[in-house]
Amino acid sequence: MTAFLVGVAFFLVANLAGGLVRVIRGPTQADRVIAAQLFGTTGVAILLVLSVAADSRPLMDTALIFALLAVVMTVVFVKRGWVRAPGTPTAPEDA
Amino acid sequence: MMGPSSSHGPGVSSPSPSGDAPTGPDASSPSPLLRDHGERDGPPLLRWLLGLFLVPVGILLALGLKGAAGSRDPRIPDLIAKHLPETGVSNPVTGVLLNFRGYDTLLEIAVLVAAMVAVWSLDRGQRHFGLPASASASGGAGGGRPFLSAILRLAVPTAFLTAVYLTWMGSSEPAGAFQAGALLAGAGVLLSVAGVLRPLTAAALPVRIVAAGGVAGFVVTGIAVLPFTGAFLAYPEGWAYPLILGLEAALAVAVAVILVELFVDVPSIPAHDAALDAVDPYGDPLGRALAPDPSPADPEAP
Amino acid sequence: MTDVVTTGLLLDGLIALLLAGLAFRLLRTRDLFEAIMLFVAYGLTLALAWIRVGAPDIALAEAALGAGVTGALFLNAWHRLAVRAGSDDRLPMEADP
Amino acid sequence: MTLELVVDGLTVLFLLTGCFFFLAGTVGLLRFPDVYCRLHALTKADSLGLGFVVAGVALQLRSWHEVLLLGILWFLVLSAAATICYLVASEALAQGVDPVGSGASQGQSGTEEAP
Repeated sequence: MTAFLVGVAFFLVANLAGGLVRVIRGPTQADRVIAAQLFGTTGVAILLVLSVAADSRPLMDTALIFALLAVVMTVVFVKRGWVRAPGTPTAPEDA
Repeated sequence: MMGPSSSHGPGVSSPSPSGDAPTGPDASSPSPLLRDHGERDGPPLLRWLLGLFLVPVGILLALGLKGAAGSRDPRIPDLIAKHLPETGVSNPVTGVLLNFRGYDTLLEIAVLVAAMVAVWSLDRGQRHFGLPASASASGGAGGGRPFLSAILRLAVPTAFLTAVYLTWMGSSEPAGAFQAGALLAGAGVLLSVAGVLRPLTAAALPVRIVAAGGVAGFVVTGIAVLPFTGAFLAYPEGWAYPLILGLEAALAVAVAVILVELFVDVPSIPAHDAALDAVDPYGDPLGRALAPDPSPADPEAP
Repeated sequence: MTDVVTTGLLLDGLIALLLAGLAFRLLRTRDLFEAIMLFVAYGLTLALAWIRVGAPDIALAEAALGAGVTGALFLNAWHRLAVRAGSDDRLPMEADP
Repeated sequence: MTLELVVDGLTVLFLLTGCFFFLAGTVGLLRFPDVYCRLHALTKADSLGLGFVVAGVALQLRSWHEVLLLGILWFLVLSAAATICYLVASEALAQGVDPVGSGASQGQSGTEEAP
């Protein structure tokens, strides 16, 4: 069972690596921020799975903090991340 | 839903054909920091030499790290385990940080206070309390306000509860004041960025008291136990647990306040104030912040 | 039992690779906003790494401070730079030749 | 004994389903054409995947406190996802990011200005 749980965690980390591509490619800032958000959501899942695998309660608290901070990050982005500068890319380009 | 888009009009949605998209926006970006094209890089030869130089440095570091990993004193874990009951807590990390090595934590919080004072010295004393008029211009809060306040109502109390829980559990589980303080600061940042709460400037006495409270609590406790135990920060028997818990609570609040103070300039960002730029930036900003605000109720920045 | 060890090693290796990739891209990119987002992702991944080496307190601190508060601080500074760049002001660093 | 086996089996099932939705979310994030579609991938698929993971994990817990904590956690993530999706999408629209199908994908963007 533990091996299976760690395997699930492995799969989810591999998922994160996939999401990394979207952080790098963008093209808009919103794309990057939702990809970073993916790190938060998937991180919560990974921590929960690992907390059962390691039978460790503090990991669950860490998961709660991940969830809370994902909110902080994104709200800060929505309020601060957009700038109407002439250089801001606005159109979605085909990825 | 359609509010934000209609208020800005179609002119904002600058159409850019996908052909020039990768290079077009870059070319017009005036700030070298936001996106540069490498004009400020050194000559290629120099960069290659630097890279070559870094290879032996990396190898040296790796070797040093390998050596350091083995040289840890093997008696330390046993020593900690043996004396843990005396610390009044059951989490070895908290025991070390707040009992065996209390002065270490004292210096940590002192560094944070120093950082906060440094940020205060950069604050140009612009104080428009309340929500800046231009906040919605950059954040588009008009459309999202009910949603934003809903998530604030959910996340902020949860963060607060979790912070209390983390402080409380710090004595027995891996958690503690710094983590709780950081989480509390996250809630504070959320509130200040959303425009609900304005971080108080250096002028606010309560902020000064709370921020200094962490250091002060440590020093006062450390000196107060001197007559009983004869050593700085050596807690008397039986008093360790309540003292540590009290110090942790003061630390958590102090860390949170200090971290939120790093955002002291947040609400004034969109309202870039040319008049303040004209003021000599090296001339006693704290003193100016202490002086009465010339127009405290004026929400509009020039 | 060895199953668990092998899978755990695979997981650790993948996290290490992800960290190295994130760090490399973070240093190489010329887009400041992308760098900030990578920094946040790096902080969250590093918290996972701390969990794997059995240091949940540091993982907690890394997630809360490294990813949350520092990321917000960077975004804030980025916003300030971008607003100034968008206006006609010269940047502070360009003021003196 | 058999009960434990059933519970373990359910956990495996839930976790695998959760993994599937996470995979779907990542594939959507990578393959969907614009921000608005990608928001669906992130907020719907991942939230559902997390729900399955929470269910699978909750079956393995021994105390009700922890199950309650997990429930709160999932609720928080769900509400955060809903809010974030709305905020990001409305901001993107306000910033002039054209949704696919509104003209941008038909060769030209900004159909309003086209004669």
